[in-house]
Amino acid sequence: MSKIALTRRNLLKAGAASGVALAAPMSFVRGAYAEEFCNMPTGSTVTLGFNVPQSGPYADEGADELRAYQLAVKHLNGEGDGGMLNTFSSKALKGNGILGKKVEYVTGDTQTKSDAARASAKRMIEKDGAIMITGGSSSGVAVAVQGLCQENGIIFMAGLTHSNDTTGKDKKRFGFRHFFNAYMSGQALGPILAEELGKDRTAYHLTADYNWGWTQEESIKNATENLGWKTASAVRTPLGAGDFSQYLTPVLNSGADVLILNHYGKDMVNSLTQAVQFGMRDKQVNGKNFEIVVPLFSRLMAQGAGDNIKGILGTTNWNWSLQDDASQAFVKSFGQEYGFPPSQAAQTCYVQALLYADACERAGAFTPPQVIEALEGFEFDGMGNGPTLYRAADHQCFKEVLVVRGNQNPTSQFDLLDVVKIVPRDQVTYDPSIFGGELGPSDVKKC
Amino acid sequence: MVANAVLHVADVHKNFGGLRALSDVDLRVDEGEIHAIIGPNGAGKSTLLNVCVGRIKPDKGHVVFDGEVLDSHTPYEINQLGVSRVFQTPEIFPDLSLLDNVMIPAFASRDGAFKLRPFRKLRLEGDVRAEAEKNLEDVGLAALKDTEAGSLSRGDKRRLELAMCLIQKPKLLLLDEPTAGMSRHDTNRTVDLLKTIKQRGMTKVIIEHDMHVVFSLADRISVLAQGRIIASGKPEEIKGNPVVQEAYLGGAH
Amino acid sequence: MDALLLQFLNGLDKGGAYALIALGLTLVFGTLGVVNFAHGALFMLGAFCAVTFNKLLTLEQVVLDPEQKTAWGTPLEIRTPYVEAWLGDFGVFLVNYSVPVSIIIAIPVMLLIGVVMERGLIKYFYKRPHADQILVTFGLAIVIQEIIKHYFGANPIPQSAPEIVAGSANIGAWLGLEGNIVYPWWRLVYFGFSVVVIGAVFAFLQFTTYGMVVRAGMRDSETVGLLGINIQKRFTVVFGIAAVVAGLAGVMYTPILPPDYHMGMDFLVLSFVVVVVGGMGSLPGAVLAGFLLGILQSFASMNEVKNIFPGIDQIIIYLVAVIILLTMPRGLMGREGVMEE
Amino acid sequence: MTKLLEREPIALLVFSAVILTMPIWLAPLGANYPDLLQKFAIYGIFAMGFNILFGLTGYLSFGHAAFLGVGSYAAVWSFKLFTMNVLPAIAFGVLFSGIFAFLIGYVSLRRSGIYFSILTLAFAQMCYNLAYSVLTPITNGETGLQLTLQDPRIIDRMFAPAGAGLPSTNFFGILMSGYSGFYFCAVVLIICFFISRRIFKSPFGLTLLGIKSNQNRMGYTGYNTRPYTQTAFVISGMFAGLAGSLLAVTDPLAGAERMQWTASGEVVLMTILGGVGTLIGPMLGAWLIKYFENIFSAFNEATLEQTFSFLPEPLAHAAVAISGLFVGEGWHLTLGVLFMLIVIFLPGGIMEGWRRLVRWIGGGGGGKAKTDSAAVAQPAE
Repeated sequence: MSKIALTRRNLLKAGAASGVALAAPMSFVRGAYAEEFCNMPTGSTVTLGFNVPQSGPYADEGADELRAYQLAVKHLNGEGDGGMLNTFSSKALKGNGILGKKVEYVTGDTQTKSDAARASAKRMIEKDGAIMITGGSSSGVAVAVQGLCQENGIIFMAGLTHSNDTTGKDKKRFGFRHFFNAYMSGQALGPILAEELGKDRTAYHLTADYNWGWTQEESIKNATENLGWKTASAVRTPLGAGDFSQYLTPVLNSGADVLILNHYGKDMVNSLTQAVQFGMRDKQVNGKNFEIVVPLFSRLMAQGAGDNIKGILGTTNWNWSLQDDASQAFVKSFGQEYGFPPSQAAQTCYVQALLYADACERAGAFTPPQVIEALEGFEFDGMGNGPTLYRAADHQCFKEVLVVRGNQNPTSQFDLLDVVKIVPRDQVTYDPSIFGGELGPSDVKKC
Repeated sequence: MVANAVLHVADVHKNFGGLRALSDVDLRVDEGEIHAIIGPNGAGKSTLLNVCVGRIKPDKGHVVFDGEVLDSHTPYEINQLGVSRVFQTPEIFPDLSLLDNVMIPAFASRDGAFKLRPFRKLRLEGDVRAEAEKNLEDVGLAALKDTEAGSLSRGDKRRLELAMCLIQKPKLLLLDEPTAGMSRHDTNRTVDLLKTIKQRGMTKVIIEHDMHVVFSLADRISVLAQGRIIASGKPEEIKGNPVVQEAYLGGAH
Repeated sequence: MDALLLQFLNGLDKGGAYALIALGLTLVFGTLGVVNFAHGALFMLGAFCAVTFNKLLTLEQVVLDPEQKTAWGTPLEIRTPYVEAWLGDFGVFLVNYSVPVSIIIAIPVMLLIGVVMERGLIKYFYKRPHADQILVTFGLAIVIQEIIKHYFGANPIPQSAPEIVAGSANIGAWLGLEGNIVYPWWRLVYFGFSVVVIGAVFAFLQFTTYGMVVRAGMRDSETVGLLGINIQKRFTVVFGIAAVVAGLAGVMYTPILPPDYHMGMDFLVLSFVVVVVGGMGSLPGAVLAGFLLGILQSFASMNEVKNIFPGIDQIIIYLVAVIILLTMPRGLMGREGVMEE
Repeated sequence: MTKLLEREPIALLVFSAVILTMPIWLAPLGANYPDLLQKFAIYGIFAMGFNILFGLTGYLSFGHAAFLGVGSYAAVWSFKLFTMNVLPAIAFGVLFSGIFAFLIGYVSLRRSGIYFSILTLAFAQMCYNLAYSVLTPITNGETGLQLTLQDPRIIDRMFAPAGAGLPSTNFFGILMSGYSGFYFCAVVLIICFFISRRIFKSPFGLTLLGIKSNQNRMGYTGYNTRPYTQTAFVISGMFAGLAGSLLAVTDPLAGAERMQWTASGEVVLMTILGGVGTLIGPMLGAWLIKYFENIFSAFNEATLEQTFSFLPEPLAHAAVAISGLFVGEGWHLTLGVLFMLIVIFLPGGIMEGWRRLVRWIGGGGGGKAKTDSAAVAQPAE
């Protein structure tokens, strides 16, 4: 057996040698010689890769993410008013770039498709020399790009991704998520639902038929059932169904008195709009007012749903109406730059960029394992979410979760969500082992 | 007698909706002869040919070709048995060169209905190419062999189709108005061509309006009117037949 | 029982939408023979007629109030819609009814768009291979989409139905049935509207001489051309009508589906499936197929059905399409020889 | 020159030289990084295979992405279950897509024209919808099928214990990422070019052209056309499966959206853009679309400002504003405009442009008419 292994090793060597020989003529194209790790910044600049959806249904969200990144780059390079750099508890960043190197960036379009997102990330790594990839507006993309980054030894700071899998089953050593997840939504939302709607409720789930939808359905179901709610039915709907009427009609006669929409983006806008048209907001079932709950909210979705969002409960990662200094500082500098307040996607992306830069500063190097070490278990504050922990076990941030309600009397087109409660971090913290998965190694890789 | 009949259309009936297209048609075509079918418009001539090539299945009766009953045969099987047809409106491959147009049927008669040899080089098929060029020459189109067939004149298309049929060396050649729409000059050339092929011993069935063509070519003539064969015989017999004159002059009006 | 009734209503409503979208497509695709991948974009443009009209109506006078500041420190903007300021109650009424009222605007606008599209582009592609038609209309669809995206963003823009039909109708009470049998008013309106539009298109083609010539031209444009009738002009009109029908379908759909720049593409494949299942070149076929697929899709989405065949609601439309096309060679009512090569 | 290219060894040599030197001559265009080069080769194969069906038989399949997806899934499963060596993965990818193509082709080819297109579309959409949702245990749904540390990888385990991280795909030790991955795909592309060229220039290919030109005539000429179209469909499906498995080879992830109708539509557009029925046109179309998708989408305001920094400031602002519409998030617009321009001014796609160029350079010499007709009869290279 060992003999075979030996010959195989030789074969490997020979193969690698011929591979090098093939690639050799190319080495003059990229000066990849003295690199200690992939895309080590050697000049006076460091390049970050902003991989956001620029086309497809989340293009507006992607545009907002990009705005936040551009703002973050400004602040990192010492331009502008500094935003949350002033409130951030870690004072390692000095406004002179990262480790004295000026921050530059490249952008790409994920199209909200795993293939396109990976192609775009690969371009940033292989062509543009990006040392870190960040962004994205869906969990499928986040998991796909995170896997790619793990293979290439590039750090990935996830953008908007809400599925438990990102830092659960599919977590990776090189991947980090600041955004909250479906499980935390359930934990945060459950008690408020019991408080607002009572414990004797029967829920009907409409769930987008893919990974994220399932994890959210499961999380919310568990959280509500623990409070004494019953679940009448959980129905899967095709992604992008457009018209949800055929799934909505059975709801009213199912005995349920709460409809939970595990949809995101366009699906959520459509299903909520149509549910309201079916008169669900003004019905009485089991002697109680029929209610609709949308566990994951965003301001852009609220804009799309218009008046229908009024009074609907849900959770969100962050909202610009928060009154803490950090949020105010961020809203101020974003609003002055672009003329309107940032979305939660913008906030999470801005924070992720800052956190990465800060970790490099604290580690004193760009070397990924050291940066990872600096991020793991990092405890910080002053980023708009209260005291926050980047947990080492699964690279998930633990922080306050906002339970919000669609604003009944908006004062402006952006004032769509009312914060009902800021759920403290302890209440949403969970045992990392419940979702399984393995982080994998943090080896240095060369490109 | 029976042994000599290459084609036997036996008691064929065909209705389209309520319209009777063919009734009790019984036709024998002997080996080597040129058999013309004439008749007024709508008499059922093209339907008869369609029945022979399997485009239409008869309601009743059979078509027997070369001893084989063609009840359940598809058009390509009938062609493989040795029946080729020139259509009334030329059916050629308009996007391909004349040479390709003629080579395709050549491959069909050589390789059968389906033969999978996707990597054989076309360049190595010298024999077929030479044969195709010869056939094009026979119909007087050799100079145009690299042009696209769709750009030919109607008369040339007809001649091309003839070459496509001839290269298959069919036992039976069905010609549906081979000279329709041709100038007098082209018609004569075609008649000459058909006469030369006659020496190859190919059996032919011709549908034709042009009596000049019919009487200069045909060995036997059948007259079809209102889906029935009203007369059949040698050209001179048909010429004087009062029933035929009635059908052409009286029956048509 | 009420579940079945409601699903049947859903089916009719969906079918109405499908039929309406497919009707316009079958006019240009099934009869003019143009593979129009920009049809979805026309549907979307219709929807954005409603959006634009609503935006115009709600154009706001912006006054900066230096006394008050926003959260990011700029002066607060005080906005008042011009229409309400100038027209008072009538302005409020207009805003409320902006979706149905925008039909009046959408008809000429879509007609113009259709005619310009046909005269400027499609006209040159009647005789070109289908492949070229696909490429040019797909390119056009992308361009239209991107223009809309540039001006309106990618996020859906909600449109509300007039208040009077915003809620739902208690159908159970009408029929004397127990239980919660309610159905949104607007969907009933949409169904009625689709029936009216379909009827109008049929009536136009059936009973006007103009329509008769068009129908004849669809079957055999050469012959009609020989008769000295300018069939080209009629084709332009047909294209215009198709654009109007698609646009109207879009306008009236906005309260159900908040429109975004991509909604056309989402309906494109579906509308092709409906047209082909109905049979190429058949207007009644397209309508029939629209309703058939709509109703089957509704029933397939019932939990009782999904429990037996998981995921059936995801594929029902395509499954039915396959079954119909395999059992009926030319779809439900297709004509021989139309786009069979 | 065209004459010389007609000869097989020379055509192959020139083609190979052009493909293998892509990293050099694409450098000025900014497209010389491994991932895009791999995509060029892979989508080249996909489009070339699609063209065997559409270009030769005229049957327009609107569901070819299904075979791409099946090939990817089969390859990733081979990586998960057996070995990280790419040969079995490619074999499985081609085999399974071939089986799928046989079945879908068998049913769909009962109809022709638009009815055929819609049948293939329906099958592909069913594959996509199911892969995204109900079949998640096999396809891992939205996230896409990925390698995990828990995969059995039976054959690899027989030789060596599992490492700490995820293993990489390899061809007997040569890693399939980066440039070596590109060269591997390039060699496969050259082989595919050879196969495709042979098919084009065989009696089989001529028969397929006959079917495209006049299927009716083929019947009366003695051809049983179904097995021919069926074979073309399967070959073309296997090309797609090969492309799909190569996608997995260079990047071991298979997502369901690879099977969506937009992906099927993309290969149709690539083929038409390049030139239907020409040997390398579809590949050029694929390159063009992939180039726009990857390079044009990458421009942002900062890069534009850099590009136009040589202009005086107001001019530079205007230039940035205008060009900004067409790049970055506006890259779709550029693509749409390009589609329209090409089809309006170059009916016949890029290859038509090439032909016109050759004719223009060759001047209006005596051979003009002849090469013209030859180009029509024998699809040019």
